[in-house]
Amino acid sequence: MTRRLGYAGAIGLGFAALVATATGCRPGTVASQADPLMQVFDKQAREEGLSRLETDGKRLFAHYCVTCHGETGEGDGQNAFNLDPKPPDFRVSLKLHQPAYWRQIIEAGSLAVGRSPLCPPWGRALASGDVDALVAYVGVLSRPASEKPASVEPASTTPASPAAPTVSATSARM
Amino acid sequence: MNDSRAGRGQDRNRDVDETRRRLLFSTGVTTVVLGAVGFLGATARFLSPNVLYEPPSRAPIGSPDEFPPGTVTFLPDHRLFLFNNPAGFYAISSVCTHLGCNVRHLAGEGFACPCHGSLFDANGQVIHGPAPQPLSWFALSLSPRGELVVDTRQIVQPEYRFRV
Amino acid sequence: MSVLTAVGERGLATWRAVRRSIFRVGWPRTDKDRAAAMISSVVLHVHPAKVQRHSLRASYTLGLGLISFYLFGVLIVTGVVLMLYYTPHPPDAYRSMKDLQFVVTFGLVLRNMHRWAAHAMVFVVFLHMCRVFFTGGYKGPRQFNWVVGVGLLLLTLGLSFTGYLLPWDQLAFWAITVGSNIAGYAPWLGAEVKYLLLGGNVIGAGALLRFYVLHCIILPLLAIMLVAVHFYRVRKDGLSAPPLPEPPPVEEMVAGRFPPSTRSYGLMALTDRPAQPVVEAEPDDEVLAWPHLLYRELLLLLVVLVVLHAVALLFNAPLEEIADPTRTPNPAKAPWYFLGLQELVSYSAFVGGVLVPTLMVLVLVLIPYLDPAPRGVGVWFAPERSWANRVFAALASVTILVTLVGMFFRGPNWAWVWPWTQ
Amino acid sequence: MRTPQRAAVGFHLAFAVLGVVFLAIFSWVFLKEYLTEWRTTQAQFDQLQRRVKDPHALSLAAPLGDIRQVWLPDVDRVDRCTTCHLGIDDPAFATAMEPYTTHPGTWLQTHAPDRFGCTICHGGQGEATDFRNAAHRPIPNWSDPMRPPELMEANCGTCHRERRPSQTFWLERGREVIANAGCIACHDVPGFALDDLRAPRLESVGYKVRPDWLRKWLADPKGYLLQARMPNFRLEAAEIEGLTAFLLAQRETAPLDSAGIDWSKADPDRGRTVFGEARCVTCHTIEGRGGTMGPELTTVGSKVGRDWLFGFIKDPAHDQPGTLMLRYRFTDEQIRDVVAYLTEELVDVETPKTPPEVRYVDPKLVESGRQTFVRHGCYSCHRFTGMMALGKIGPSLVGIGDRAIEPTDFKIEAVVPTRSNWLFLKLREPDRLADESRMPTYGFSETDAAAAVVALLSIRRADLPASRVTDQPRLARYEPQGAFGALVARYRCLSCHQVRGWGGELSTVPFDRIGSQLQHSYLVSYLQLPSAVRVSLEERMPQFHMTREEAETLADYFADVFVDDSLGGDIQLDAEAARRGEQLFQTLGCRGCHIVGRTGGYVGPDLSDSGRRLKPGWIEAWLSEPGKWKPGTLQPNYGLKPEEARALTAYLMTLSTDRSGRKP
Repeated sequence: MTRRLGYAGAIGLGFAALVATATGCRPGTVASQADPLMQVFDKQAREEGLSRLETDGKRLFAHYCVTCHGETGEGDGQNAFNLDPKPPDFRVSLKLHQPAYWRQIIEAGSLAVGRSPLCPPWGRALASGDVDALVAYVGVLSRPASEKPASVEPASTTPASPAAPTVSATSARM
Repeated sequence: MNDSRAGRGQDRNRDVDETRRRLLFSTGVTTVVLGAVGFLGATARFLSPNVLYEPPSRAPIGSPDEFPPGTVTFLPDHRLFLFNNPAGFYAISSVCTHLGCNVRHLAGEGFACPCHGSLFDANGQVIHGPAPQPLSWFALSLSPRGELVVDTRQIVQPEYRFRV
Repeated sequence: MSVLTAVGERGLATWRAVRRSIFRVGWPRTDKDRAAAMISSVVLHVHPAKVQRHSLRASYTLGLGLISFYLFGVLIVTGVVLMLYYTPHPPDAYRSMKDLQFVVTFGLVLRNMHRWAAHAMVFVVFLHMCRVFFTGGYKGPRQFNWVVGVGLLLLTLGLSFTGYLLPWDQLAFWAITVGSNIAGYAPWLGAEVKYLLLGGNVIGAGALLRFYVLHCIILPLLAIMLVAVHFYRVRKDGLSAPPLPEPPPVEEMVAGRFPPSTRSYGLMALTDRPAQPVVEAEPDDEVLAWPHLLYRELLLLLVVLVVLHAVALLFNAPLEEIADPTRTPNPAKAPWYFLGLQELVSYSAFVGGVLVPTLMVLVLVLIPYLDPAPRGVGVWFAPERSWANRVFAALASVTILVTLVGMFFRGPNWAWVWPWTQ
Repeated sequence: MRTPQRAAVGFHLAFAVLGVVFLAIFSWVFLKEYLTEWRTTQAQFDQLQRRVKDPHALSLAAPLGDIRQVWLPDVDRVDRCTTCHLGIDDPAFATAMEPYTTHPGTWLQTHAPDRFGCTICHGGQGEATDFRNAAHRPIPNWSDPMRPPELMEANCGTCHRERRPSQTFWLERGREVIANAGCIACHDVPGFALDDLRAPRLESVGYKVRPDWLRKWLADPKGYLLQARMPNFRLEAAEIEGLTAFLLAQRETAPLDSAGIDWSKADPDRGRTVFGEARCVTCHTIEGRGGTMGPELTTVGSKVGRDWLFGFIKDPAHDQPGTLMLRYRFTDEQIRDVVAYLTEELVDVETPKTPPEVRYVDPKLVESGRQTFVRHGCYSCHRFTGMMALGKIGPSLVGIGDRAIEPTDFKIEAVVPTRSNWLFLKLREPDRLADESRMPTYGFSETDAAAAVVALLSIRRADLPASRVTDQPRLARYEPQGAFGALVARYRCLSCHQVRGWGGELSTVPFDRIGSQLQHSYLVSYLQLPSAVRVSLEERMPQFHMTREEAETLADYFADVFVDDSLGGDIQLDAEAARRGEQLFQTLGCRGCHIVGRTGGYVGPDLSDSGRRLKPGWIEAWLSEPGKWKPGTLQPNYGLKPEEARALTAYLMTLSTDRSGRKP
């Protein structure tokens, strides 16, 4: 009697072993898989290295500002040689002031801060979000590619008080 | 002699055996009872839903100019009447405080409940019938996108007027 | 003081009267009480007052019938509770599954228990059938009970099959598509049955509703009724046990000596017999059901609950994407217990879909009538029934093997694949 | 020995042990339920909230301890993300760490969470209440894990179906790529129409092209011209022979006869000046310079026959009815010289001057060419008579954003089996996919292909209710009739200009209100002899050699029909205002962008002649609110007061180059 029970036990164990091996061997993790599309996006993001706000700023800068200020903001735009005074080189000029000063120029025009009237006011044409984007992107331009994003050091000179521009000064230059 | 000692030994064994038996049995029973109570508690907790698929109590009901001045609009899915008179907007619930039927608005006079005949005046106060309390008024506000928002959980006094 | 004690006594008396009215036999202290307690209780009278010691031994019955009953009980409880959150309309069905998984308190545990209990029940019922066969339980007075058992097996498969569709995810949808198409192969009424089963030609809202009603009302009711018959039979035919050394001739029944207890006591109320059992009674191969049988049942229940809870906590029931009739997963497999059939169907539709299932059911039903000789009852693999055992063992192993192949050795396009390479 | 009627102690022991184990496991169930991830997250948030917020704000804060849900029945979504992301629309948590930080940017103002939820943009599993199941990272059995910002733009595209949705770099670019590549020809692509398609009719190409050019072109279009719109069909040599024979046999309408032309007198130099004056470079590219609306002409001499070219320039619509090219009013001599210039100067040095002589063409070859033409679906772009009824050769792309991808769809090598990868490889390297691809190779750049994938992913199967979808308005076709219509058809004005959005995109001057902007007399002279108003632009108004009557018909129609009453008003312009205007002109630095006289910037139009060119009503309206008339214009809004605008208008009206062309 016990011998027969042995048979049943053997069969049962055999099946159990078969099931265990089959379920046990789940496939290991697949070799690292390529993701071609994400590589394109990462490459694009790395090349640009811009945040979303700065990318919007770049799009707006290309539309409104590049003709005078140039692609890299050095003031070498297509229309720059017609202008007197020439547009400043951002990598130098922007370091002297706070972003709030840049924002004031963008919104109220360069005339409002006592500089030449050649950079018109964009405050009414652009939404506040767009101005933020432009300020952010201009910040990027003020840092040459080599330099790591420098924290904006406090400006030495206080921004010039927006005194009413005297007519004679500008007409003489014209 | 031996028997007695053995006998007494057996008696002591039997007593020890008895207490151990009773102790184990009672632990078993208590755990099972606790398990059963736990299960009933769990089932009760399981039955009360954690999320509701119902329209939220705070919801936009449309922009102010959808409700021209001097009109009364019944909003079925929020179950309220929206009034726009010179003093401003105000919303009165259409749920009868007696047994929850939708009251009808009688132009100019007030509200009448079709189920058990409760009558309310223009401000929702009970005039006649079984309704225990007046109709409730809901707070109104303006969403950043310029839409009127009603909050059916925030009850306000009948003097409430919301000016846009 | 006396008022208090008086009130106390009356209170106690009424309490005792109330309790007595509920439990006719209090906590049994004497053998007679133990036997009376068994007979008088509506639940417990399923068991005879005294039971063969042999049939109590775990190695004999392995408690499989009882386990499947417990699983059935758990399924009913968790099933009813889950019904409160389930809507049998396709998009909402899947949403209620997600709600159960993420939002409903204890929802996930209950769903897991329901799922794993269902799978376990199908397997345990199969093992129980094998055990009954190998111990000759189908012989003698128990032939019809075996047939009822086969009925219960089919009902279990039906319950599991209909329940498989309810989550309405890809796994469910395509498993049932495959399963119902297998049914479609049956000649004459196959297509008709499939049409009625699905409430149409394709699995849609109609099919889900029909499966829901079958799964929650029709099949469980049938199952409960058959279980009742099954228990009644077990109670009347007595638990199968090996024959005693010298079975007394039948005509001696009247002489007041009770026959060897291959049968249990009749239902006639216990006459007031002497405290000591009848001297000529057989050597003590019988014990009172209370507490021995009940204790074993209680422990087994606890074991089942513990194991089930543990499994429900450790492993989540699968829930794939929502059913998409346009996209067939590769491979689309029927529920695991039908994979044997699907494997056969992949060889030849008629053989796998029609011939084998009908033959299996027929053979199963007719077994007790094909092999009526009352030999070798109550002993595992009794030599007297060696041929029957060998045939049945062969059939069972083939079924298990084919199911395992279907489960693990079939990959995309139903092609052969070694599981470890998957 | 009587069997003991009492159960053995072993049972009691087992009973007790099992009871305890059962209780332990049962309490584990409770624990697992009450120590869920989101409860601990909310507890941490509570501590953070107490630190960040003042007591008053705290009292207003919503109670914690339960699951928060946004239910959107119209798009059948349930989002429970805010159960953990508790500070998402609360500015107080701008600097808090994840998951409590406020949502960046202004997105939540335009997409309020209670109306949009989160997964409608981000993807992921909204129903989940724990990190892993919410599919922050891909998980099995959920096909829409959370998306990186670039792929999120595809979700923008599902609702924003206009061609250029704002702030979506990849989606906008992708839709442009799809429009230019002409996918609509072979596939049903929702949101794109057949008239985006530009491909020449081939019914009489037999007269046009030389066989040697045709073979080279069919073999590798982009080899001949990098920006070619035609993809490479990877044709075998036999197919190319067949197609060449079939195409050269197409001689349905003969070109206008040039028999009477005396080619010996043709002078390429005079041809070059006529070519320059006609501003052909506005639409055609030569050595990389010029517009891309027309075919590239660097080596046109070794591509087309001289007689065909003469007939085409004489009347382009005769050979290509739907062409965008206008019909100049050249004399035959002028055409002869231009053709001479084209066929002698603009040639490919290597190819022989005279095309190989085609002696006998085997009809079987022509028939096999026709079958190749049909098999590859060439009729999809090159609409061919007799093949109009044939269906689209490619599968419909409706619901491509929901297409299910199995790992078996990729060849064995390891690529993450996502839908976006499958689409990307389909466009870039179809041979890395399992099923053989019949799609021709378009040679998309990596970024173009990625952008196209984003645009394709935005096309979902489930149709959204109208309240959820924004789309650009259906442009009304504008086909003028009568004399004006004939002129517009002849000179193809709508190839560059637009009327209420309908037309080309080359010119920045729509006709909508041209009658109220430009003076009639200026229009008449300008149409006959256009002078560069914007010096810096490459694309300028071509010289049509239009007759005066034609110019006047056009100018009259403009003056009568394309007017805007709000600009009408006659304005008194006195010298005093003009003086103040001139002073304002200086202070505002208008000369930085506009030329007045000889100096000034190139950004805006030349104002030296605005007195004779513009109407005062328009100048004043334009200066006060440029953005209103032309959104996105570079003309700044100085916030001029009405009298300042009036003064500037007065000053500008004084500026004019009198008859002798002398500048002030």
